[in-house]
Amino acid sequence: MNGETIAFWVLSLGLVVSSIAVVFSKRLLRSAIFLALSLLLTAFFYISFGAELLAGIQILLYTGGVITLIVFVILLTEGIEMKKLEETHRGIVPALLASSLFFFMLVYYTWTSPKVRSLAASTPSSKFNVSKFLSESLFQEWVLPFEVLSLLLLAAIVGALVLARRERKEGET
Amino acid sequence: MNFYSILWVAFLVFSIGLFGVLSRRHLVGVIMGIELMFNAANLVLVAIGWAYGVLTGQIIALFAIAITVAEVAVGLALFLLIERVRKTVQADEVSLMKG
Amino acid sequence: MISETFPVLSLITLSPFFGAIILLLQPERWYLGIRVTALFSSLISFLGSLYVLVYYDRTLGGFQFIEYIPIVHSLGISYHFGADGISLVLILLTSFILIAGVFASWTISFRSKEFYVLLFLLVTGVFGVFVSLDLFLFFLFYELAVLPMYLLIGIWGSSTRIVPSGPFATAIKEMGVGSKEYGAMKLTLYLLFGSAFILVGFLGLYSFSGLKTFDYLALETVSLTPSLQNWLFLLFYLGFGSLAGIWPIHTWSPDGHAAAPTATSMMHAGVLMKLGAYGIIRVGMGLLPEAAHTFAPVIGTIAVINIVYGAFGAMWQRDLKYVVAYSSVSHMGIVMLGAATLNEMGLNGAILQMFSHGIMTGLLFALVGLIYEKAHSREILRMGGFAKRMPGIATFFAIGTLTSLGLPGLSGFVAEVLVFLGAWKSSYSWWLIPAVFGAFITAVYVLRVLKWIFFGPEKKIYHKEDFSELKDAIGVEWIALAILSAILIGVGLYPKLLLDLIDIGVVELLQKILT
Amino acid sequence: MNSILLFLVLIPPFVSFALNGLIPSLRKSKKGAAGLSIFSIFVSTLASVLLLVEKPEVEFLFEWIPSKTLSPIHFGFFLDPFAVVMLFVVAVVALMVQVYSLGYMSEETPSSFGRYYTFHSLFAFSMLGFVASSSLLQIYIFWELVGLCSYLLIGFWYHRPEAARAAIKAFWVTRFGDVGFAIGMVLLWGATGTFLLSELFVKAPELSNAYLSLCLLLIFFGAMGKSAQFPLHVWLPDAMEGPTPVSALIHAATMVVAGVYLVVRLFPLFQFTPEILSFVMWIGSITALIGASLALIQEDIKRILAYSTVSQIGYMMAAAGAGGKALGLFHLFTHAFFKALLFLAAGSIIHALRTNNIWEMGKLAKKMPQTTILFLTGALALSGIFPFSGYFSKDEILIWMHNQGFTVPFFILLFTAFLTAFYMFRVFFVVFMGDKEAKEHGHESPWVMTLPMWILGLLSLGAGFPKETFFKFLEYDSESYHSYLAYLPLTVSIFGIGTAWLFYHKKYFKPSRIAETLSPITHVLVKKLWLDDIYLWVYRRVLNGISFLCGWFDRYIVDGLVNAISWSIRQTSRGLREIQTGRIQDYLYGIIAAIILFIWLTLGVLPTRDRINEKIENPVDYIQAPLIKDSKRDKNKHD
Repeated sequence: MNGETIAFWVLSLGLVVSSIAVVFSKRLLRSAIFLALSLLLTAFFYISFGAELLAGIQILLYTGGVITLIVFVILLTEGIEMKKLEETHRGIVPALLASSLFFFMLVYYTWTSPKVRSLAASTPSSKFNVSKFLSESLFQEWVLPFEVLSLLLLAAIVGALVLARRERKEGET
Repeated sequence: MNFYSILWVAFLVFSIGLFGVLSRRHLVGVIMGIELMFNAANLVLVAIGWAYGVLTGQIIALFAIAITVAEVAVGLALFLLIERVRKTVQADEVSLMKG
Repeated sequence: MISETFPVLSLITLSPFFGAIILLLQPERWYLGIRVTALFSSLISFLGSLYVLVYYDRTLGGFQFIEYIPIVHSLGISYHFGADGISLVLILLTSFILIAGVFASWTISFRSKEFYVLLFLLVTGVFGVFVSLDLFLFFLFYELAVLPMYLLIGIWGSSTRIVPSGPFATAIKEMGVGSKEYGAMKLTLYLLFGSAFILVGFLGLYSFSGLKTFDYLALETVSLTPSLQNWLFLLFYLGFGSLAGIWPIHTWSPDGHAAAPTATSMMHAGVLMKLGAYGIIRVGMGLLPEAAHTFAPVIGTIAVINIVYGAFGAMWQRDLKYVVAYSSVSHMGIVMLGAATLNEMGLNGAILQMFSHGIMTGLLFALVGLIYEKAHSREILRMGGFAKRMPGIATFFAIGTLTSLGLPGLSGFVAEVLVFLGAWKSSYSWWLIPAVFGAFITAVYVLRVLKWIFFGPEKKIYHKEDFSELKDAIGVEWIALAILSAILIGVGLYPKLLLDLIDIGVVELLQKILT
Repeated sequence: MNSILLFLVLIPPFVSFALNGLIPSLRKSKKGAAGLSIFSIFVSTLASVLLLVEKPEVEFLFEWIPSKTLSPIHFGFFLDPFAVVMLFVVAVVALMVQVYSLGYMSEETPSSFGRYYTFHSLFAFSMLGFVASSSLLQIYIFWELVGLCSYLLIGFWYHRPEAARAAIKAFWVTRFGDVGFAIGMVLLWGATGTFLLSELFVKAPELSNAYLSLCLLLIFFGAMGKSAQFPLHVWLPDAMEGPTPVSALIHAATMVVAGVYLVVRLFPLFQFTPEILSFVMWIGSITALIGASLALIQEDIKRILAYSTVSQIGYMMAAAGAGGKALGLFHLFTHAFFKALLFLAAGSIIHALRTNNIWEMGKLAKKMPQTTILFLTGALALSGIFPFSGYFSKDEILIWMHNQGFTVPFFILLFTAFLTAFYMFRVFFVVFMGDKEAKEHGHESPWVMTLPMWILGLLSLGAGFPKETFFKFLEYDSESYHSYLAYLPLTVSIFGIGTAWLFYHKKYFKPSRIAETLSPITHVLVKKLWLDDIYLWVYRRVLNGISFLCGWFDRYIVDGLVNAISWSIRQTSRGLREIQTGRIQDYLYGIIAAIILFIWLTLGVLPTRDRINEKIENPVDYIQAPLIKDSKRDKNKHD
């Protein structure tokens, strides 16, 4: 058991525990914080896979942007409903059953798949600098999806604006 | 760092997110569950890319993150709209799709 | 004389379609404009059908006025039109009913533009089916003819009340039997049910023939194995039969016809039911001759059931539209019986009966519409002595009912006699006896209805002091009645006019079936 | 030339019908409609007289229904002496009746007056066409058309419920007979392939006797309906609801005897089937007796005459059935005149007194002398008193029956002759000599009514004399016989008249006491042999019952089943709809289930697993990304 493995297990444990905390904590703000934590831990995983760029983006976009958004929304609406929501979950048992069934199915098929087995057998070295290749391929081969994605983002921004905009009532200037 | 174990951790996170989506009553809670699921999926993508030694996994994960951001933005906007129009933030009270 | 290559069949078929488009461009408030447009485009079809009737080369026979434009090479779909003796007569029937229908709905005031548009779409479909020589096109037009009916009945129809009873009373009550929505939905579902069978049959023909074509003339040359033919024929029989109102899948017809507005029930009972019979004869018998032989006893026996059962069913009805609708079921039985005889007399009779019954039901439904418009009732027993107030309507009604019971001098007689002769000449001579008996039952109920409505003293219970509402038909309403009655009498006096044409088609068809 | 004459007979009434029918203004002008109609039938009468003189054999055909594989059906006309005589009778009586109607119907409104003459023209055309028809199908066509006219004219006063009912009854009963006719006709066609009489006569002997018998029996069934033979005679008395001239023309002189004419016309076929002929004779004899008996107890003058018609047609049928077709036609010929005369005279009385009941009439001999004389003429002719025409024809029939050895029918008919004389003179004595004062003041009819009656009176007086000529015209050898028999019918008739005189004039006996003595028979007669009740029962219970069954079955079982199926589908879908709660999370379960199923299918069940894995083995082909080993990627390598 080397240091890498220990680090991996610690990270994994943190990820799982924080995820559980996300879905179970009664206060949404706390959930949001735990979500941020789990996203951050994922970024560490990325680094361990040698995807530094991705990890950076994860931290910047996710942990920075998304969580901020969520927190804002929670704060905006907290006064309205939070107190009414005594019970934060509904139908825990079927949800638990369904999600665990899903989990075990995934585990079963990955375990039995010979392809995964062969992949697991040939674990390559994780140490290589990919950021350059990544940027190159992103702007050459994947440029069309990239641009489409930018369009999508634009649409999302506009859409979010339109949706969240308060309708101006008559007589209101 | 076993390939299997990384997969299974991701699956576990995914299932936890799924559980959140299925059981959370607050809409923001549901959105957070979705985030967890996305995150787990990204993790698997990167892991498989890593196992193959190709960059595609990372690229797709990159796109996925961007899409997630868009989704969260729209989703939260919708949440605000629902909260304003329907005066509720509970997922189980929004039942417009009932036939 | 128009040149040889002039696409006259396309003109006939598409004239209502373009008429519908022009109608769509007009504003609703152009009362006269809408009607004149409708009349004009139906007149074009009518003149076209007269033209083909006159210039059809009787010595040559076969399909003429062929138009052929391939559409999809790889699937063997083409725009292929052509007409022989049988389809010519039915085209003529359609254009007559169309003109009469335009006149009969002249006074419709609620959304008349949309009404005409849908009616014309329907008619385009009907014309298309009669002239199509490509099965794909055939099916396309067939569907086009079936679907507008839903809207026509659902929007402009009228409801009636059916007392729920019997073992399925709950179901009958809860389904809302008798309402116009029910009638429309039932009709549409039945006919779509039928067309599903037809589609499967067409695809079967397409794939089993091995020709990769939907062309009728090409498929004619293929001879399939007997068992295959039987299965396909069964599909066509069920599919087209649901439209032709064969027993026991006829129950959409009374409900649908009773709910439909005047021009629609004219068009539907007059022409659309004939599509079914035409389909069985043209596609079923024309393409699957051996199966026609195998199935002839079944078709004929069910047709005989139709005749007698429909007549008795009509006798029980007390709603005028239902009486006419059930008589249609009975008369379609005569058509199918004629088809099942598989000999010249019988088939001639079947086609002539299609024509005659189409005109006759058109007339009767037009009259029922008029009576309903004036008396605001369709319940026979609440009427009485109308002949005094509306002698003209009474006369035309008498002509219609007398055709229905097969009075000589009117076209129904010739058709019925031909079918009777054919039935006796066929392999199952006993068909003759119930068929003739059915004609007698028709006389019983039809004359009874005539008596109840028009004869006897005027019933005061119903229209109280206000007799002024009961007026005879006026103005434009006469035209439809006069046209249709004139045809009935004309064909009845000298049937050779049409029979010459029909005979050409029938003999060719029989040559295929009998060899 | 001869076919032109024939068309001169046939076309004018049709033209009159068409013009009157199509031009409302003509129809509604009283004089125009009647004038046109009478003129046309007058032309027909002249032409038919010319035909009688010419005695032609005309056959004229044109194709009506084409056929390639079977023989086409022709439409055309065919005249033989029988037809020529019949044409004459029809035309003359029709002319007389139409003239008479000018007076009788004068109170009608213009439109219904025009309608009356339109129908009359149609009737004249169809009846003449029927007589001249060359094929069985054509006979059937005109047969139905005269039936239609009868229906229309019985129901002429359609606002009277009785008239409407009687009209419909007449049509139904005759149509019921026509079911037999139609089937028989088709059967005959099926065996011979032709409808043409001339060809049928040639081909008939080739048919098997049983088959031909069946066909003819069925055809005769039609004749029974039309000619009001027992047991289908019930419509004729009710048909008296129509205007009296109509009864005179259609229900006495012409249409009802069409059945007799049919038997005569088809005699070349009937002669091969002696069984059917004797059936015809028996039916005729029974009808004669029943008709006469029923006439005894009627009180309505027209109904008496109607039953008398039934009875007399029975004579004709019996004669035809016994093989004496010329005798049948001869009786038809004379009967047409005197029965029309009787009806017109009755109409004259009804017109004056506004009642049909003989007990409300009386002392008319003084008030209506012309009518009295004419009625007496008719009654004497009907009773068969020398020298009136009925004597000759009835005598011939009775003697023929005797000579042919049909003893029982002979006695039946002889007894009927007695009854005939009795009931006719019962009417005569009650109506004209009776002492009861009528409510309305009787008066003689205008000349347009009396003139036709006088002509018919002369004809009924004289029509019997040219007996020999008549038979020669029909190419029939009348036998000479002089025995006690020749006087027997006359004696019987005179005896009948005498009895009536004793009963109703001198009142030596009370008829009611006789009726009481014979109460079972009287009861049967009052009930009209329960035939009406039976038919009503069949109509009400059987036909309506079946129709109820069919209609109910259709609505509630066949359609009910359809509704039940659709209803159960709807109920099921309603239950299923509960699944759709509207909560997104609940739908997610469905999505999860679908994903699990999908994964299970692709990876677990379906045999695609190995194929997928195999393809992923080589990632370069599959995912276009640079391999780590090949760090410097050449873009153009794959191009």
